[in-house]
Amino acid sequence: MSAFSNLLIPAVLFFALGFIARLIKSDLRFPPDLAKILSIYLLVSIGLHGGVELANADLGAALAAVIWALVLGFLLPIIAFGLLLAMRRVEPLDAAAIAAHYGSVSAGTFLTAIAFLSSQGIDYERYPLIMLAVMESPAIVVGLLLASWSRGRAAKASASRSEDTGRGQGHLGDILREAFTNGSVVLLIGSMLIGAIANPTAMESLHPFTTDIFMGMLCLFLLEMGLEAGRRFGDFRRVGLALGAFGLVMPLIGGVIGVLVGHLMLGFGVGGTTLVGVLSASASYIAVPPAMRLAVPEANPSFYLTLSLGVTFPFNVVVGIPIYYQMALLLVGKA
Amino acid sequence: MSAFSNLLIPAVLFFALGFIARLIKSDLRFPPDLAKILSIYLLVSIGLHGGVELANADLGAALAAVIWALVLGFLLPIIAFGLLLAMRRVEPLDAAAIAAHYGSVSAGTFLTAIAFLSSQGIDYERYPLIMLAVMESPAIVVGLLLASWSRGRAAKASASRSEDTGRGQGHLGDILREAFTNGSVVLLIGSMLIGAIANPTAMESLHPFTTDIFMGMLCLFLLEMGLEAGRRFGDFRRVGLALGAFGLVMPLIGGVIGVLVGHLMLGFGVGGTTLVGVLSASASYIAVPPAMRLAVPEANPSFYLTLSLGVTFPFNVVVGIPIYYQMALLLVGKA
Amino acid sequence: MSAFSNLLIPAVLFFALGFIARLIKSDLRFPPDLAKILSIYLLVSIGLHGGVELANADLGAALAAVIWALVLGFLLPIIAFGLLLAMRRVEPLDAAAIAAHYGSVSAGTFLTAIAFLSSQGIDYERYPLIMLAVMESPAIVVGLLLASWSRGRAAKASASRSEDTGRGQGHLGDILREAFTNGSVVLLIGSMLIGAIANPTAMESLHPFTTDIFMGMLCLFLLEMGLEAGRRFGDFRRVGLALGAFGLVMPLIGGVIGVLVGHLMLGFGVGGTTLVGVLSASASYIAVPPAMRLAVPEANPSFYLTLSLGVTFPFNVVVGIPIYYQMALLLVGKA
Amino acid sequence: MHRLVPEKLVTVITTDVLEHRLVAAVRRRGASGYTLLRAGGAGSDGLQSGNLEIDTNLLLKVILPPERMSGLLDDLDALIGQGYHLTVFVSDVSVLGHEKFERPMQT
Amino acid sequence: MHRLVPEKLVTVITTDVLEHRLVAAVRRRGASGYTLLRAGGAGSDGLQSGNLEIDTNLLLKVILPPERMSGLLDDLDALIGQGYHLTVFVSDVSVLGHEKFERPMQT
Amino acid sequence: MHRLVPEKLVTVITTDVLEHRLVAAVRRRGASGYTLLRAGGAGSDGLQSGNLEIDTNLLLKVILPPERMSGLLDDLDALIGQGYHLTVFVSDVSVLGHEKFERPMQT
Ligand SMILES: Nc1ncnc2c1ncn2[C@@H]1O[C@H](COP(=O)(O)O)[C@@H](O)[C@H]1O
Ligand SMILES: Nc1ncnc2c1ncn2[C@@H]1O[C@H](COP(=O)(O)O)[C@@H](O)[C@H]1O
Ligand SMILES: Nc1ncnc2c1ncn2[C@@H]1O[C@H](COP(=O)(O)O)[C@@H](O)[C@H]1O
Ligand code: NA
Ligand code: NA
Ligand code: NA
Repeated sequence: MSAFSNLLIPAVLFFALGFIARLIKSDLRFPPDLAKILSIYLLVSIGLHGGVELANADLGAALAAVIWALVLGFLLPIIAFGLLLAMRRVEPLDAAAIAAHYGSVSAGTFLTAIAFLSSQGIDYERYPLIMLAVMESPAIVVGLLLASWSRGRAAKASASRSEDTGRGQGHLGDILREAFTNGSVVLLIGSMLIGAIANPTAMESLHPFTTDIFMGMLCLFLLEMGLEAGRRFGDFRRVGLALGAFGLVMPLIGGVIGVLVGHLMLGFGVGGTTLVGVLSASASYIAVPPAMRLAVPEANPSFYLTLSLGVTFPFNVVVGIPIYYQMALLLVGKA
Repeated sequence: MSAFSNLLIPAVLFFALGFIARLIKSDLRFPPDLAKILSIYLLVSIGLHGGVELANADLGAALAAVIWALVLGFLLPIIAFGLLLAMRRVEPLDAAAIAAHYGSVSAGTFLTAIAFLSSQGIDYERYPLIMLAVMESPAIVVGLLLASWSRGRAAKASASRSEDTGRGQGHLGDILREAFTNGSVVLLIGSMLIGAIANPTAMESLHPFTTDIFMGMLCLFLLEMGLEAGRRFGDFRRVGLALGAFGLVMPLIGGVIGVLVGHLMLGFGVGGTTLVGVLSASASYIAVPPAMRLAVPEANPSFYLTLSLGVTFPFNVVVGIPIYYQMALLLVGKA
Repeated sequence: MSAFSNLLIPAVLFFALGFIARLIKSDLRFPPDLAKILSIYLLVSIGLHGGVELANADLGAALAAVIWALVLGFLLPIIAFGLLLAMRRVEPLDAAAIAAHYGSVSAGTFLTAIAFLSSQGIDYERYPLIMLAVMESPAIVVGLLLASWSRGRAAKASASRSEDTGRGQGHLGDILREAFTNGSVVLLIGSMLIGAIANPTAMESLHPFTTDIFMGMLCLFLLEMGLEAGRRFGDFRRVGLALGAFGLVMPLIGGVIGVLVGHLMLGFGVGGTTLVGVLSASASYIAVPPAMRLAVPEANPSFYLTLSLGVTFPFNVVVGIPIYYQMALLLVGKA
Repeated sequence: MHRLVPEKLVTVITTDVLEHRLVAAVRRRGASGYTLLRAGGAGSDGLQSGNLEIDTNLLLKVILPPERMSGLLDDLDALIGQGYHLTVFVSDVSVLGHEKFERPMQT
Repeated sequence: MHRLVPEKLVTVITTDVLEHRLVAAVRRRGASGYTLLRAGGAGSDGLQSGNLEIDTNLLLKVILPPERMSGLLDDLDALIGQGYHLTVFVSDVSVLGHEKFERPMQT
Repeated sequence: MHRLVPEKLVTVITTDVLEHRLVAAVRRRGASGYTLLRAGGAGSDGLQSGNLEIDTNLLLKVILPPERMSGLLDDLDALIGQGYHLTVFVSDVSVLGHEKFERPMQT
């Protein structure tokens, strides 16, 4: 029932429209800048929103959320990496790059989840918003460590090409700095700070911009994401069935872990628990891909972009969110 | 009186501003993506709007509107083609390409007409919105048939270059598919479906985006269209006076036919009748030009773009709409 | 106190965010078209706003505002030019180009000042809006005259390269026309006219677009300006300390003159007086740079862009506005 | 300079309506990749302001081994024969790492 | 390969403020068309981030018969002489359907 | 034609994530400037639609005196050696006002 009503959320329907447009080979396309503009708008708006609400938040609870966000950000990529190595379908460096994506988060999925909760009339805690900001980057660090470990092993295996080991390391400091000064991280955290410290009357004058037109902007964004997902979906075959399955199983694993953390560790209600599930289940397509392109150039971007954008994102938006919600309902036990 | 007050509608004034800016050779220009963004916004918004209202529409009346839209979409290009052949100023293939434009519609003109009706406090039926979506593509098919017929005749005349006949036909299926999966058609019909099936509370949350800021977006769009029309207007000379006159006469013919269909066949009131007049009178500059570029490459785009954007669009926006409204008034007979 | 609360205006905070993002070398960047789109939006919105209010304005007062705007536009560049020549750090042609920028205005600074006044709950006269439109261009004319004078002097000094004197003059008419048909001038004045003559009910339907979402758009614009200012700030060294100091002193001189004109000549209250101070203090980065690129190609754009965008704009937004406000308070004498 | 290997660069400028067909031809002819840019311009086909969906040009660049170029030019010639307006030119370039240009894109 | 005819390609990179003048020169010199792209960059004129109306570059490409090139270069030289910052270079290209490059644009 | 001087034009096409590194290399190697364009495309690195921040290409053009080119190519080679996907090619061009290409950018 709720899975069905999820499909009646305009944002999800626009995602489907974009996806279908690509399947029927429509020439519908967005001008290159539009998706970038929409994502700037969305990050600024959720940042401001989060900031206002968190200004009045409980410091202890906020701290707990930050710590658990870090734990998830470090833990999830390691699970993903183990799974991928066990599957033996991709090189270790590819596995490291893919793993990093699953430790980070997707703002688009998170926002769709919020639209889903609102349409169900379910309230949610605001702390997941900080977690969204916090979880963008740590997984990048884990990805780098995993890549570095993989390179070390490869170098041992073929001690001849020792030059290899030095590859990504000369710039490690650079890359870490880049992970934490990534545009979307700066935009999200910066807007949050602004929302927290700015003059409240002035903040109110931003309401029509950040809130009233928000859903419409999200719809356009998901329309474009549908187009992109549709485009990537064609690469599914190339990625292979096994790897494709990883793109479906990993979010479920993440979702379960997230829901458990959300309720048992952070004590959230159904709404907040669902959101932590969604954060853990979602895979980044904003902050992590460029970081991996820079830091693990040996990994094939087709793998991680297809998985994150073409498989996991559509899965979460259409099927995953209602599932994590059902899990949260079960766990919190208040229907 | 009403012609004058038409000129006091901000959207029309912005059109004039763009036109004048070009005439005085201002360096005012829009970044390339803005017009594309605005047209995506407008199509999505009118689609959603239409969908919501049509979800509650009378099926029989809706069907009648669809059928008459098809009739107009097939009839008008044939009239236009005949007229153009009779004028003997352009090659038959050019005539076919131009004719297709006049069987299709201009969303910008339609929206200006709605702004005009609203400013006059006149209510209108919602069925013309479906007609807008339906009429985008059929004229393309007629254009292709006319082009194919012209090629056949040319081939008979000079039987030597028989290769010619095969030209556009190898891809006919492709081109038809492209006509009906054209980006703007998919966007408009997709948004309509979404508006019709989406959760009504969720749809309400889109209201500020799709409705409140709509007029402003339309103003910016018409400003850009004014710039483009002004740019094309200079090509008027090149097109020739006779062809230019066609760009003024054809919308009047279309307007009369549309108004008759709107009232006599569909039984609309003054508002709806005006809108059907506007649909028939307007010429496409979104879906048809790329289709003709693909399918009738022998035709000169300067002809159809200058006529559609540089002559008929300004004529309709500034003079035509009040005329069709007066005709509707006369016909419906309720001042 | 007020200087501090200025820093709590979201728009100013977003400016700081952009600036800091650049300092910490974040890869945050705007798609190229976004800044252009935002500036089109802002000019149209303030134009419409101004037009509506000025339709009901007192003609005498409006005329006085126009005349004093012209006086400031002619006077300020001459002061700036004298100062720069006295400093002997740049060539006369560079001095002419820089001077022109200080006689013109910055819409971004002006809007930040309005946000500042609103956040303080201070009312202001609407006439400075006309002054904003009027002051865009005249300084360009003065800049051209100063450049021409400099070229004449240089030619006399080295009578050998007489060809030099003819440089910018062949196109003087062209350049003047371009100054007054500059895109931003046409947009601002055109929107003002539309706001003044358009149907009032129709204008009301534009309110959500031009007013409700305005502050948010301004925030995004200032975020981008912060990025650009941060980028230019690095060129500060190259420009030299002395020239940098000019970028701080000149707005203070302009501010004092503007505040005096605003209260003593135009009889404005604290709000209006502050705004005239801001207009005089601010330096153009929209209309003047392209005009100087065209008309004084010998001048180095790094100088005027760094000064205007990298020094004076941040100074005014963060420190200058509260200072001019304090000066207005002192002068008008009503705390 | 021994690492620079001569190769052919084919550039096509035309309306972006043809994007799918051009990319399909490039893939079919075994190029290792292609690069697309949006452009404006003017020619026998009139002005392309680049502002509307309907008057934007694309500029396509393809580097490919000389022996595959001829096939691609055939395709482009065929399009021109059908009446499409294409500006096509070939330049001599020297590439770094020429092996990569030998490997066709996966499809 | 007999269908490829050698021609000259002139490329100009400069601030987009000069667009009208460059296009006017290209038309005057009888080119059959031109192609315009927006660009960023840096040079003696400082950084052009491409983000603001005031610091965007344009890149203009014109193919024209060698005998008309000289006139266009004169115009570009004149602009440089007036102090404008232009990056201009000429490349040898081989065009498909060279006749089209002989026909000046209509004005 | 005496005013046209032969020079080398290096073109690099790659993901725009590398922008900072490429520009740094260009500056270090003493080029007088550079030009940057946004692009889409496809290659061994997969499809770059140009629509998302994460799959946009850049096209970098640098004209520089032949004796400085080698150093720049070394840097580009090093990046390729590290696993980055770069399409690099060099063309012969003739520039107007060649002195300007001798003067490195100020840093
Ligand atoms: N002589 C030329 N030099 C550079 N680009 C050209 C030239 N002629 C045509 N073009 C480009 O090719 C497109 C198609 O030209 P055409 O085939 O003449 O309609 C034009 O829109 C221009 O962008
Ligand atoms: N050496 C170069 N290589 C490539 N592009 C250049 C070079 N020098 C300058 N440019 C381009 O030409 C524009 C004007 O350069 P300039 O004339 O040096 O100010 C710059 O903004 C760059 O886009
Ligand atoms: N053969 C080619 N011709 C033109 N551009 C190419 C070619 N191969 C690759 N590219 C461009 O270079 C980028 C990187 O290619 P690659 O190194 O193959 O991943 C691609 O996204 C294309 O834009
Ligand atoms: Na995750
Ligand atoms: Na019609
Ligand atoms: Na000023």
